[in-house]
This record gives sequence, structure tokens and C-alpha cells, in this order.
Amino acid sequence: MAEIVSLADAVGELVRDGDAVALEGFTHLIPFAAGQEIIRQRRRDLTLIRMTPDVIYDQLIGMGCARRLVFSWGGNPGVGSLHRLRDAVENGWPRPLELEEHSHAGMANRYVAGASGLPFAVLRGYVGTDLPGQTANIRPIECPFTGEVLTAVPALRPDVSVIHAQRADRQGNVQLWGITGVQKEAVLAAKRSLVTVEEVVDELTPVPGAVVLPTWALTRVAVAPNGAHPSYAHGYSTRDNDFYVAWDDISRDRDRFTAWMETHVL
Amino acid sequence: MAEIVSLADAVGELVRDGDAVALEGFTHLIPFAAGQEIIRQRRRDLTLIRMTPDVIYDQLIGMGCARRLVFSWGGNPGVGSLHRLRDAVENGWPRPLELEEHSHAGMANRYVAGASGLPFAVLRGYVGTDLPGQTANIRPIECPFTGEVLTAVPALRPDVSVIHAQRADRQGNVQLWGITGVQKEAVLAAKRSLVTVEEVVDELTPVPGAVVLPTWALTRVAVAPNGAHPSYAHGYSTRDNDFYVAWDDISRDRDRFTAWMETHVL
Amino acid sequence: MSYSSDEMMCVAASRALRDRTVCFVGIGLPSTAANLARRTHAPRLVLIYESGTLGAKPDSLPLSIGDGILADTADSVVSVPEVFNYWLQPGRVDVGFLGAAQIDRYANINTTVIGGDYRHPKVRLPGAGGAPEIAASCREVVVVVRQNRRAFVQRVDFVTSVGFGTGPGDRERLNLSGAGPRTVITDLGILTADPDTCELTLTHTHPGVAVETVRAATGWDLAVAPDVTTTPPPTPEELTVLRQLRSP
Amino acid sequence: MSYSSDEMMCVAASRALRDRTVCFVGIGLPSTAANLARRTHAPRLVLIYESGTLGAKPDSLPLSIGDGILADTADSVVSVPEVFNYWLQPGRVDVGFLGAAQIDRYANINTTVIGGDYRHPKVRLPGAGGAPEIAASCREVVVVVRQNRRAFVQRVDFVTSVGFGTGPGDRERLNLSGAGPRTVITDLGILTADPDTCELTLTHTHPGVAVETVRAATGWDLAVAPDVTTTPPPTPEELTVLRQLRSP
Repeated sequence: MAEIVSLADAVGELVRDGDAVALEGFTHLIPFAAGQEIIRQRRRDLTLIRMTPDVIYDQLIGMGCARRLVFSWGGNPGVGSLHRLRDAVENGWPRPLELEEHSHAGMANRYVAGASGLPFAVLRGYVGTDLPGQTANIRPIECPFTGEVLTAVPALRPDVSVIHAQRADRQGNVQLWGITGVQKEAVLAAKRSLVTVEEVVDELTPVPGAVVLPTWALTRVAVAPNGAHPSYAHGYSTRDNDFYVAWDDISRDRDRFTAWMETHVL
Repeated sequence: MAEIVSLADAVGELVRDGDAVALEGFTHLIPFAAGQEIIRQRRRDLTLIRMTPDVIYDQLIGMGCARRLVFSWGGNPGVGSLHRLRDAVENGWPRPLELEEHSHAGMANRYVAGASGLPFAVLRGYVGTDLPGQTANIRPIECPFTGEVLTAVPALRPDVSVIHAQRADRQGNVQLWGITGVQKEAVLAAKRSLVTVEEVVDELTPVPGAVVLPTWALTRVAVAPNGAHPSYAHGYSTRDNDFYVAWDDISRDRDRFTAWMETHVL
Repeated sequence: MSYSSDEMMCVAASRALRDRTVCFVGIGLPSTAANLARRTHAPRLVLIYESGTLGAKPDSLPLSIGDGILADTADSVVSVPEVFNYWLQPGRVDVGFLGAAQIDRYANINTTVIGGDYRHPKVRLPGAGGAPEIAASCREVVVVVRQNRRAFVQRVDFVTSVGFGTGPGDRERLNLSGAGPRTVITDLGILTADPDTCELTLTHTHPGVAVETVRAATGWDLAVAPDVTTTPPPTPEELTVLRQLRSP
Repeated sequence: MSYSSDEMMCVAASRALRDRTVCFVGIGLPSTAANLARRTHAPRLVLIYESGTLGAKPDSLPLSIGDGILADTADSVVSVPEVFNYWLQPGRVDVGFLGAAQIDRYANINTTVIGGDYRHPKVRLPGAGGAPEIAASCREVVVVVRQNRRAFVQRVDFVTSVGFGTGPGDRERLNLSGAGPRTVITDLGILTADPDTCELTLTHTHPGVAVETVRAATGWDLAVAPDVTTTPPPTPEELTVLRQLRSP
């Protein structure tokens, strides 16, 4: 059963230097508060896993927390580049960043395999692209019935997965709705998990389209109101598109980025 | 876009002699009305596919519509045997029935592969059992990353899948809720599909836990009020457990079964 | 209070379930026993039915694993592929509850065919359902089955679900993640798989049942623990709740 | 009404979408063009965003592919694995809309790295996202990209998404089910993959654009159809709706 603890305690207990950490949330429900707590606790050498690194990974990378990034689309959605990610890859600042790169379909299926207790997933993907040339984690596999050749990718098994959700009940059952992305799979694929929530309520009244994650499948729950900002929590907030646009300027320059992080996060 | 037609027309158009037909619905929402229309239209040589054959396949088999059954659990849930299924297998009455037998996990994954456009699915299953000895459709597969050996099963691609749902809108979008089983996968795996519904409404207001199948992914929709009886439609009816118990007697004897079918179905 | 041997079996099975564990439940006796546990000593027992209902809390016993009461009371209803792939397969379930038509010395289970050969069986049973993967992937498995020589056979006619195969080391060789059917609860007593030999061994007899009676109901030379004890009889509370569950 | 070359490109892209078809939409220009089509000639166009929103009907343009307006107006919101596995992969989508940082003669697309080598690129782009599988599995693909020599190159620095590979027969050899990026719509004109050679061939120039201008903006010796025609200019309705979409 998941214990409900403070965000600082949860990150302190669950996230260790050198861990493979997945913060998921597909545009919606991105766990910014948890990511920034990881920065405050100065974790190092993390392997960051995420389909769409987004601004939160730009911050983690720019603050030197990451050694490696496993991802499928590393941009600022609707705006442009993630400048801290680019600076790390192009110039090694503040430290070099190793990349393992996939397609969305590949990453999604890697989480599915992890959640399913399988060592790999099969998809129609990557064929003819230059992606398989850059990682050993994309390989051909033959159908034992038809002989057709498809693509296999290994399961993702993060040490910790972190997601944000609308709410939990007092037992630690979690409910999220709206665009629910790959969060169920990310949590079930991980060895440990943390869910931050907008609020804790007495009862999870059913909501159309909601995913419920039972408390016994989670490790820790922490309350973090508005913990997805500048992403959003459907029914609680809207996406702060202005912030995403503003981040382009804030993050372009190393000094301005560092000053902003010192003022707003540390 | 799915056309809304009469049940008789839908079955007439979509189900042909010799087809592989899947009627799905896991205890809940079993498409009895559609199955009985297939009996009335005297289809022959069908390959019947279904995780849990239930009473509707007992009726189809007893009436001689089937040549082959692909399944994973062939009983009368909570009651005992399906006597018509047993009579066909044990005594070849009214005609011999070929069996292809799987586990639930295997069947579910075969539908998933079909819905995903993949030729096969991978699972941890069947290992050490006598099931792989009885069909060529269960084979080992090696993980290209770890070398671990798992089990592969081929995709199910029914010629027609038939399900029952609570309602459709006038465009043919379909909504079902409660226990939704493997119905989405069965429909998406099939070449053609038919959904019978309790009613057609102007708008599909959202319902917690509901699955929505868009009209452009379906072939035909037909109105069949109470079309799941003696199974049920959550929110519309309850399972007729008495009928399931009564079926044990009705179906035990060939003559009594035939008389019952003539009176109640033909 | 007087009670039947089936009631004793059901109560013994319910006692095998600890509170706050997760139990994958088949219909019939397993469902009865699991709900009895939930209404007595294990109020936070989590029930999963293969219809996709996670955390179902039925007030009365469902006839099928897909009755509406299960969906109405569940924490979450998921698809059938999901219940097998995301919840059962990775080993998240503590206890799987299975029945059997035949069971052998190494707790292998047959629910497929009896007599004749597979294509021409004397008796065609319902088949596998969720059982092979429940037997493979749950952290442990409890089998509930009435004990007699038709059911307890030297060697099952068909292995539908693997217990301990042909003995020690087989589960490891087959790469089965769970510990297997270590406990078999019958209307006569309780059998436990010996940790060394993997053979089902009689450890408990129910009140009034002689060891010789259990041996006589077993189709092989049944191993008997040196310290066979008598199962405590059903308490009045257990019987009351069980009977309420059965005829609400 | 006067209009910009970007508006012409967007209008031309929207016209490529037929009513009652299913369109897999990326963010930016593709989303703008698809919503313009839905508000003009294709009211029943079905939009799928990779965030899992099937049948989204946004009133204003989302900034990201996961804005709340998409979930609020969708027929169904499914998980990200489902949108790729059940909806895109089996070839249920009629048209996929893609952008590009680089595109070559055979419509191969690069959105990964430019210059240097993969480990030490001059420019690190966002990467693949959903594009490789959109390019592989949609029945056909429309690419929308501004035309200049930086983007239209002899050979892309990295193949993120396959167009026609190295020419005729390559898609079949790679077992890609869709017809591929047969149409490329730019701010200067429209290019179509020649059915025989698979080479992108100029078939339309936008009003006021000379064929020579398009050639000069292309990093290879651009094939030109014998009957290049002029794209009809945006209608006042198209422009009005487009501008409303952009600043609601």
C-alpha cells in the first residue's frame, strides 16, 4: 500500500544518484514539482527516461542532474528547441549528455513491455530509418508463424517512475483523467513509483475517462497542488502556454537560465 | 462510417458460410441476439472464436453452424458444462467439432495482436502445460536482447467480429461500459464488424469507464434491445442467472434442446 | 454449530488468505472463500477477477466472474488483456486461487479432458481459462478441490496448469516466476507441497477425518507429515458469514 | 484579400484533406491546416493527435498536441500506447501530416540532427516523435515544409522517417504498408512523388511564384512536371477562417 508523505521525503527516499528515472505525462500532468524537488536535492548521474523531455528535463539537464537521456522527442512543444538539452548535446554544458533515441511508438511499447513483465516488445517501426544504427536497443525479430521480420525493443524498467495526478484517496489510490498518456505503463514498469496529486479526498468519485491506480501498485503518494505547472491538470488548471513560450528566452542563455533556476526553483 | 441497419440485414451482409466469426463479451454484453440471428439464417461451417463459448456458442454448435471452435474456457459460468459443446466433441453430434484451445491470456493477446496489425503476440504462458502439444499455434520465441525464451501466439483476424453495446449515436459511434472485456480488441482485429446496441441516442454523454468505438472503425450497427439476454447490459439489465442454471437442463438432452431452439429461436 | 465438509473446506481456504494481500479469484469455491476472508479476518484483501475488476467488493456472491456487482464495487475495471498482461503476468498478485478436476502428486492440474485421448476424450471439461498463467505467475497458488480418487490421481490425464511438474527444479527450469501451488485445501484436510520433494503432503485433517480416510481418497501413496494436526473447526462467525454470503 | 506565403501553404495543405477521412495530426502547421479543412470543406474530417485524442474538434488552435481542448472535444481519449498500436500501426489512418527540417529528392525526412555526426551534431533537432511510424503506416502522408536550400537537400543528414528510400521498390522491400509521402506542400508550390521514379516533382506553383524560384530553393536538380499549374489562391473564406483559428 502506498504511504502518503511529503514531496521532499518521497524524493529523498525514492530517487538515488545514478538511478534510471522516468517522469511521465504526455504534455498534460507533467510532474514539474517532483522534477524540481529532484533538482533541489541535487541528484546526480541520473538516466532520465521520458517520451517528450519537455521543459522539466531541460531544467534537470541544465542543472547537471543527468548523465543520459532516453527519449523520443526533445522539443518545446509548439515553441521550438529545448536549449539546455541542445547545449548539453552540442557543447557538453554543464556536462555531456548521452542520448538513447527512439520513436514515440518504440518508447510507448518499451513501457508496455515493462508493465507487462516481458523483456521486450514487438512493433512495426524504425524500419529503413537511421535510428537502429545509433543504439543496440532496436533489433529485428522474426514472426515464428509467418516469417515476417518486425522490430523489437527492450522493456523499460525505471528504478523510479514519477507521475502527477488529479487526486488520491486516503488509502493512496490514485485517479487521473484527461489525456492520460503512458503514465499507467510508466508506473507499472518501474521498481518504485511516486505519484504527486493536486489533492487528497475522502472518496474517488468516478470520472469519465479516468484511470485509477490502486494503492497496492504504488510506492509513495505526495500532495503537490499545482504540481504540474506550467503543464496542467485537467479540471484543475490549464496549460500555461505563455510560460512555454517564455521558456524559449529564459533558457537560451546559460547565465539567464541559471539565475532563473536560482530564483524560482532552488 | 458504420451504417445503422436491421439485425437481419447486418447478419445477412456480414456473416458468410465458412467465415471465422468472433462473438465477444466477457460474461457481460454477450451478443445473444446476433448469435441467434446467425442460427436463424442457417450459417454453416463457421469457425467460432471466443474466449468463453458460453450458452450462445452452445446454441450455435448444437444447431450445427460450427465446424471449428477456437476458445479458452468452454463452460456454463458458475453452473457447469456446456452440454451441446461436449456432445459435439465427445460424440460428434450434430457434427464433429474441431477444437483449437488456448488459455485466456493467450486468446486475449491474440486479439491484441490482431487489433495492432501484428502477426503475433508474446506472453509468459503455456510453458510446461500440454496445450502446446495440441496446436501449431503456440510456439517458443527468444528475446533478441536477453535470450530468454517466451511464448508466441498468432494474431486473431476474424472475418467478422460481433459485439453488443449499450448504445450508439446516429452517426454510428458506439459506447459500452461496465465489464468491457476484450471487445475493443475483437472489433479492431476483425475484417468486418457488427455492433448490436440497446438503443440509438442523439448524443453519447460520457460515462465513467466507458469505451467508445468510433463509427469509422465499424462496419454495421444494429438496434437489438435486450440483445444480450440472458447475459446483460450494465445499466439496462441484470444477468439472468436463473436462465443460465435452467440451461443446464434444457441443453442436456438433444431433443429437448432442439425443441427449445425451435420454440424460442427459430 | 454443525457444518458440512464443504463448509469446512471453504473456511479453511478463506483462512489461507492474509489481510492486505492481492488475490486473483476464480468463480465458485475460490470466490466464496475469498469473500468470506474479506468479511471476516481480511477486510482489506484485494480481489481481482479475470473479467478485469480490480478491488471488487461484492456484497453477495456473484454467479459468474462477470456479474455486474463486481464492476459496480471495483476500484477499477480494466480490459481483459490488461488484467492478464499488466496485473497477473508481472507477478503483482500474491495469491492465485484455483480449482481442479484432477490433481496429481506434484500438484499439476487438469481441467481439460479426462479419459480417451485429447481428440476423443471420455469427458470434455471446460479447459484452461486463466488457470495456466495464474499457476505460473502468482506469488503462490492455493488449490481448492474435493478429495477423492477420481480427482487425486497418480498422474493427470492432461497438464492444464503446472504445479511442480515432475518434481524439484522443474518450475525453475520452466522459468515460472511464482512459487506454485504450495497449498491444496480439500474437504478432508490440507496438503502442503514438501519444500524438498515438492510432493503434496498431508499436514492437516479436518475435525473427525482420519488420516486413513484421506489416504484412501488419494490415488497415490500419500505422504503424511509426522505432525499432522487437526484443522480448527469453523467458528460460529465464519459459518454465519459464509451462509449469509451464499443465501443473501 | 492579400495573404502571406505561409497562409498559402496552409490553405493548400488543408485542401489536400478530403471530408470523412481520418487524419493523424502533428502540432504546428499540420494542426492548423487540418483544423482549417475541418472548418471549411471537410466538416467530418476525423482528427487524431498522438496524445490519444480520437476525433478531437478544437475550436481554437492548441499550442501543444496535449492541450485540454483536445481531450474535451474528442470522441474518445485513449492511452498513448493504444493510439500507436491499435489506431496508427494497423493502417487505419488515411492521411498522416508531417513537418520536416530536411527533406530529400525521395521525400525522406530528417528531424534529428544536422551537420557533424550523430554524436557531435552541429544542430540537435527534437528527434523522431511519432513521425517514423506515421510515415510508415498511414495510407498516405502529406509533408508541409517551407522550401529553401537548407531544408530541400540532395540527401538528408539523418533518415528519421522514410519517404521512398533510395527510389522505386524501397517501401515494398522495407514492408512499409502505406503509400508514403506522395505530396509535399511548401510555401512556394506543391511537389508530388512521381509514380515511376518516386522523385519529388513540382506540379503546382503558388500564385506569383516562378518555377525558377522553386528550383533555386531546392538543393537538387528538381524535376518539373510538363504541365505545372498555378495553385488557386486562398479564398476569402479560407483566409478568414484561418485567421480566426490563429487569433481567436
